[in-house]
Amino acid sequence: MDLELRHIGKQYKRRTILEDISFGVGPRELVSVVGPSGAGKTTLLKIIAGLEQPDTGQVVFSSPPTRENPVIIVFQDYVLFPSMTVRANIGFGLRARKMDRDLIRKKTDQMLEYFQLAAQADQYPAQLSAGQKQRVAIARAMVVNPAVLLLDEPFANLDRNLKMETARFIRNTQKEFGIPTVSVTHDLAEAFAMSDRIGILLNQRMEQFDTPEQVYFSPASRAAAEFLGPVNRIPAALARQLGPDTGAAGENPDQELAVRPENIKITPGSGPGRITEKTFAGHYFAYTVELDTLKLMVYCQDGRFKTGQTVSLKLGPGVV
Amino acid sequence: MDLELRHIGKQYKRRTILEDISFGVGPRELVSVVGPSGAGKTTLLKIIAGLEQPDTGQVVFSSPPTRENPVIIVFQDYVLFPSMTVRANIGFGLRARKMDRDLIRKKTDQMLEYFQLAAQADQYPAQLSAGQKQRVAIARAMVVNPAVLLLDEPFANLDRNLKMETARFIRNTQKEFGIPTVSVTHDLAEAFAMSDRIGILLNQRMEQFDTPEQVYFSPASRAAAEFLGPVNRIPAALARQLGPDTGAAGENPDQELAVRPENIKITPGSGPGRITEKTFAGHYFAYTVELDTLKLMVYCQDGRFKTGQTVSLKLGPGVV
Amino acid sequence: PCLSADHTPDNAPATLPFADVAERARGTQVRWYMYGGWAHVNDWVDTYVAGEMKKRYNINLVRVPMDAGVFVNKLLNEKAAGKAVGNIDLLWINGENFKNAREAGLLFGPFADRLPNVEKFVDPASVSHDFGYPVDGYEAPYGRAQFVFEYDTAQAGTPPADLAALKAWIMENPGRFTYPQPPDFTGSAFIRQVLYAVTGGHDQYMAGWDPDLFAEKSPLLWKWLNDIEPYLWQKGRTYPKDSAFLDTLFSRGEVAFGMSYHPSHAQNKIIEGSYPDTARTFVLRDGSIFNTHFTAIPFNAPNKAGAMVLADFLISADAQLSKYQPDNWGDFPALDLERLPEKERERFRAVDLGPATLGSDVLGPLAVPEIPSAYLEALEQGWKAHVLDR
Amino acid sequence: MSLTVNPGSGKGARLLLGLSPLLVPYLVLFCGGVALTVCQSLGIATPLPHPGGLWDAYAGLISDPAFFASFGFSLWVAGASASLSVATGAFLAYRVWKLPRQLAPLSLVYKIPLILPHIAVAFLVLIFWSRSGIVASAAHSLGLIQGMHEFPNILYSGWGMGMILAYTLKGTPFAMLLALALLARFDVRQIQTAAMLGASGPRIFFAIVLPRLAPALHTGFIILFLYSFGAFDIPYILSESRPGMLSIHVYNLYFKHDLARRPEAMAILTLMFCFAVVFIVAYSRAVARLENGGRKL
Amino acid sequence: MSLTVNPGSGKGARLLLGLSPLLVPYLVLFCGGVALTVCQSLGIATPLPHPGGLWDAYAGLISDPAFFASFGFSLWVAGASASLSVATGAFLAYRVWKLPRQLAPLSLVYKIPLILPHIAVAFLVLIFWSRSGIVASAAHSLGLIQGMHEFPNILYSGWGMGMILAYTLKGTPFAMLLALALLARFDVRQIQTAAMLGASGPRIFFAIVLPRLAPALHTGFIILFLYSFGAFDIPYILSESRPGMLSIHVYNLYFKHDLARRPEAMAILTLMFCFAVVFIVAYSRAVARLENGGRKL
Ligand SMILES: Nc1ncnc2c1ncn2[C@@H]1O[C@H](COP(=O)(O)OP(=O)(O)OP(=O)(O)O)[C@@H](O)[C@H]1O
Ligand SMILES: Nc1ncnc2c1ncn2[C@@H]1O[C@H](COP(=O)(O)OP(=O)(O)OP(=O)(O)O)[C@@H](O)[C@H]1O
Ligand SMILES: [Mg+2]
Ligand SMILES: [Mg+2]
Repeated sequence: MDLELRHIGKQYKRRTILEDISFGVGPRELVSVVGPSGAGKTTLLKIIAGLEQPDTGQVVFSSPPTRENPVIIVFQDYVLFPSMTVRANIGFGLRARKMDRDLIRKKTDQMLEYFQLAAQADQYPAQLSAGQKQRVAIARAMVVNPAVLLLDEPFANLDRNLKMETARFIRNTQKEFGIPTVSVTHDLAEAFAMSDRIGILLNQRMEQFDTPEQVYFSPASRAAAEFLGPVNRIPAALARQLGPDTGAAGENPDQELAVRPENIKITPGSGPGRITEKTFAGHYFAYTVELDTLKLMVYCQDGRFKTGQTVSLKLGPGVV
Repeated sequence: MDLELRHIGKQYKRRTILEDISFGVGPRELVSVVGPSGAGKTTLLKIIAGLEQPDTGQVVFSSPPTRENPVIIVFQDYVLFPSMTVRANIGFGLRARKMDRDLIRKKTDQMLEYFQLAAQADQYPAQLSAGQKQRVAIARAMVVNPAVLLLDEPFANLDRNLKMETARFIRNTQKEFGIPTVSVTHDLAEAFAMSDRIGILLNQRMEQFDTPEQVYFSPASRAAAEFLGPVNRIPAALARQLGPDTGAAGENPDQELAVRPENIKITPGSGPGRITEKTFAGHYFAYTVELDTLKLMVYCQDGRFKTGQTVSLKLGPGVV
Repeated sequence: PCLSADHTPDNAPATLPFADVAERARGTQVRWYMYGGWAHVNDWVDTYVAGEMKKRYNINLVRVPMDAGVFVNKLLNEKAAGKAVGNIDLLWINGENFKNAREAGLLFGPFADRLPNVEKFVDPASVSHDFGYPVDGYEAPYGRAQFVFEYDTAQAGTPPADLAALKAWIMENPGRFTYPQPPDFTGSAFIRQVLYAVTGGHDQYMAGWDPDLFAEKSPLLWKWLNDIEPYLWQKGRTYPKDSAFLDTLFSRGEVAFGMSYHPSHAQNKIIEGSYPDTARTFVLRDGSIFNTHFTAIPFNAPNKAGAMVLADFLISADAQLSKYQPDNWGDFPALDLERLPEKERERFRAVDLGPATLGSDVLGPLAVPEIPSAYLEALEQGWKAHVLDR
Repeated sequence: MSLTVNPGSGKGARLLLGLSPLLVPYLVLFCGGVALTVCQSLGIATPLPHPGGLWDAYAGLISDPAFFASFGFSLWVAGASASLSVATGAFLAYRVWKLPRQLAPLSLVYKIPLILPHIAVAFLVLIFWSRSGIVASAAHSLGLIQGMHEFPNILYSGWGMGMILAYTLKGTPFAMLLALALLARFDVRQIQTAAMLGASGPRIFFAIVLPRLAPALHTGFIILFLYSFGAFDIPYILSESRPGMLSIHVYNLYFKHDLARRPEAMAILTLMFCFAVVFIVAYSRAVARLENGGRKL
Repeated sequence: MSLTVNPGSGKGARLLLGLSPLLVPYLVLFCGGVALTVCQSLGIATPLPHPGGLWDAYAGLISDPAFFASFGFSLWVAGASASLSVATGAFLAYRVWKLPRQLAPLSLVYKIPLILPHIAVAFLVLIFWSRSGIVASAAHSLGLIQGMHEFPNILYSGWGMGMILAYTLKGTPFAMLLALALLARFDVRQIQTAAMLGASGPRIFFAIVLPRLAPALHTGFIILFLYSFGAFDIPYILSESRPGMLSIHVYNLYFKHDLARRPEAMAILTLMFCFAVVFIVAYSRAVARLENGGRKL
């Protein structure tokens, strides 16, 4: 099973949301779509699921989805059935398939176990925490072996550990059963870690659609680069000065180099930079370093530097 | 204004959710509460807001909240007023205060501008994307200058850039007007970056309540440490071997050292480690390195190493 | 004059000379509550009566259709509520409802004897009792009715001559006969009719309520009714709700016989077009019950003077004659024709009742009086217990 | 510093007090009415002085098997028509709700029957469905039946079919309106999700839509049941003599019989009223147990 | 490869077809009834051959100012009582919904008035609220008023207050039930949020609760309005003679025992029916415009 989007376009009240979106998702492939809030990611998933009609273009499946092999979307706000318990919610798809009772019981129990929901099995959705609801929604979708899986922010309300486990589960299942999967997320780290390809939805268009590393290190445009993380723009002249390791440092002296914060190295020294701000962000520190009139953002795992301290800077190998 | 929680306890149907939770939030202080999904974070916020009654303990305010200076909670699922437009939702609190019409208009326009919602001003909640809803909920709460601000996953559906801007806005407003703020989040990086103090809710209790760096580098317990990120457990003997930079390497040979993945440095070399897995995660790579029988997780900004390659390891300065 | 405040009942008309009463009534409005189920009667009231009242007394007549049982209850509630001035001026009433109203003190009077037309033309003996209950001047006679059966000459041959023949006919023709379910007025009259016939005549009951007599005689009635039940329309599982329903069944030909407490009913229906022209009426040899119907004034009538004038007009020779015309209504006069001047009497004689209505020459000899109302209640209750719920 | 006070205590009492200006005229009226009814059923304050004992009327009723037959029959008619109305109404409401936007104005049609008074519906049923009625005639002229007798005897089957039909016709649009009011805010994605998960049309209706409609349908059922149980407008036209509807019996006692029998009429009314109360309580309890607490929202 | 086919086209038609087995007996009945009424109003198919022209009955009505007076008065009574019922019902429903759990069984009380038939309510209003009624007597014995004249002449004010009171009493619990059905699934956090944002009780009610209840209340209003406009049970007891209710007028003309008597009655009925249709359409349109599309869900 694979699917292909061809020139999808969509408007709401004359405002264009999506324009000429085309991409394909192969079997066993997991594609993440990222983009700013309100970019139309949810709309795109709904179009793939057939819940919204595109104004132009079409969605083509290699074999049409059926009731037994459906396209399943996990909504951003879960859409659990409020009058059913957690167990009944998860088993719903199986009951609809008239599966044997014991088998249903077994399968739902497995899911409950896996998603750490066993204690909540008999609670109603209104009695769940947000993360629990999210897990129920994912479990309910995964249990029926969908033909195509569409995930809308599947990890937004999960803690780090659950997120990793859930991602792994989805990834394994999806690979094993050859389910083309489209996942929409704001969690770039997760997107990079789990996707085969990433699509960046910016300004109504699919700005770039490529492997994670390509997307990160060779962004198609400045906008795409900036969406993925802060970018320092350093004039070529200055860059030459800083960068012994710079690869293809600019031929054109007016050109600017775009450098990601983790590609600048701070070493203790007497200049030319001065640290003006330091923020702790878990497994790294974010330093703002003043360099003449320039303000550079630098991520560094070393926490020894202090605000006010003068430091030397070096450009690392990766330049955007 | 400040607030204090004293020995708060809460049960749902005999299942204990919260037990003996005590902490204080000073004026101008922002406290983040983190914890696994279903830990009771939302419940805790509801108790502070007075929407749930604790079974034991009490919430004490330095001056009781009034209608003019209320405790405001921004719910995880927004709870927008479905029959009002975005503009009306944001202006609701001001209209309730019988503020001058022009002033209301001006203030809501500011908020719409700030949260990039101007284009959606006349849409109804059902016509918004999730991130837009979230921003409306935050704007609606911030515009009334609350006495205490409680945020439940305020950034879950925002992209990186919006998240940073929103966090900055909340932080500035909160500091400027002296609003004690409690924020619940799954985004540890954001929690570390913006909070004055962090509380870790684990197993019904407040496992630790301290500054971000203390929490990250001196976790009160193994569970707390693991919750904040993966931890490599290295026997003291081995650690001594690896660690020229180890600080207080274990006196007791049986002791294990807990080392965070970013505190292990990989250098090209002939051993003793061998890379078995490599994942790209944006501004770093996650390597799994095999060392005898041990599997170590290493985060490293250098992407040059390949799976199968043998490398040397060094422990960095920070040891948990 | 109509009174606006509702706390001062105006009872003066009870004592004033009639001329003064008529003077007071001039230019007022009179609201007459009456059974509204007969279009031709409504028509007659709205055109002839209303017209004459306007012409003669400048009185505005407003006819309000309402079943007697309902307005009695309305008055009961008004009395309970202490409503001293109501909105009903005149009632069309008789029998059980009159008894109920009298016993509950709902009527104004006595006033009937003060009406000139009653004084002059009505035989007091003929209106001293209403279903065995003394009238005492609390109601004024208005018309007279007699129970008749209806049949269609085009369908059935000769109608049964007496009750025994009727029973035989019913059993030979299953599903072709039924009677309205008591306590419907007509259905109730039918079972009284049968009671007289199967228990040896009416005389024995005229002395008033006698429980022993009832206990002794009524089983004969129940037996008779139960005997025919399996042969009735719908196998006797159900009875027509009221006489209008029976009329419909008869007009559609579902049953062979209709019945009515108004001798001219069939003729009216023919004129109206709902009965075939071949419909005729007949009475059984065993006798045919007649009754008088009356008008009465409620205790809280706002315009008692107007009500008295209307009641007086209704029993006048002119009104009775007009009412007697089959095109208008065909209701039999409650006057004693003997007391009328010859000229007037002649006008009554000249009325052509139409082919479907029997003349007084046929009806008169067979007329039997109504039973006292205590029996009536007992019969209706007994019918439910012994026939319906058997 | 001051404590946040839990507002729980005394709240109920205060609320009730706040309600009182609206409730009092109400309660006065209804309690008054009920009191009057009960009194008269005991022979107190009747229009005519009552000779017998206090409980005469009740004793008479309870020893009368016909009373229980009527009671049972009224129950049957009310139960059957209310269930039918609610079921059909819910189903139609769902179908109407699913109609595409362009057809929405068409759905106004279903509101129109509401204006026909009960009695008119009763007449219509009579005119159309009796053996000599319009439907039978139509069937006859279409050659579907040979004669009147072949047409099913709907109105006089002894099962109150005519009344049930009339009440159902009148009750269905009512239940529909109720259900549509709830569906107005129903999230269509619930249905889309269920369909995606493989549920068939009927399963979606029973598992997803019905639970959503449940509160409206229970409410509708109670209203329709009590109405059909107590009203006499439709039975007046369509009831068969045997078994009779309780309401017709009361009507006859009240309007057509001797005033002396007022206590009997009032005793039946009182019993009907008690039954209504018991019914409401029992029904609500049953529903509450079924829905077990937490399902709210 | 195959395309996903958009299911839009022909869907409406298929749905309507699916509905037909349920709709047909319905439509036959109602359309039949309406057709009969219209025909008879034109003097066609009347039991009595009709001598005049087709439009006689209508011409007579339209030239009669009393008809318009009655029409207006009926509108007033129906509008006032329906509005009052809906407003009170919504308010009471909200208060009842807010009652704490322990008091919930108490809220059963409000369902009980539903069983009292309209006609009984009318009698009760008469008994209690006339100048010589129970309330006036009570006020007198409490010394609140000196004599009966001081008691407001509610029932005969010329404004139909008695009828409005009775209809409102009967309509309020109905509107309440409707509103409660919707509130059953209402998220209490909506109210908590509004309160946190500083909204007063009334503002919460008007800005948050009412919009939520709107579909039920509109539905309730339509039902109650049409009922009050067309019914004759309560006016039968409580109407004043001038101006009269239209329904009483029709009743006078036709109600008794036979459906079809007169073109005039049928013409009024036809006009009332047309009005009902126009009213429903206009009202629904107005509401739809007010709620402008997207607010659904
Ligand atoms: N029914 C509608 N009517 C009008 N505009 C709508 C409607 N639904 C969505 N929109 C608009 O379409 C745009 C895209 O919405 P969508 O939900 O697809 O965004 P998204 O990319 O999923 O955002 P988020 O990350 O915040 O969830 C938004 O600007 C939204 O306001
Ligand atoms: N009304 C209720 N009845 C029973 N249990 C409940 C109820 N509400 C919440 N719970 C349970 O209480 C626990 C804590 O819920 P809470 O919403 O506070 O979690 P949370 O920490 O906010 O989780 P998340 O991060 O997923 O939002 C959960 O296990 C949930 O199932
Ligand atoms: Mg979205
Ligand atoms: Mg939560």
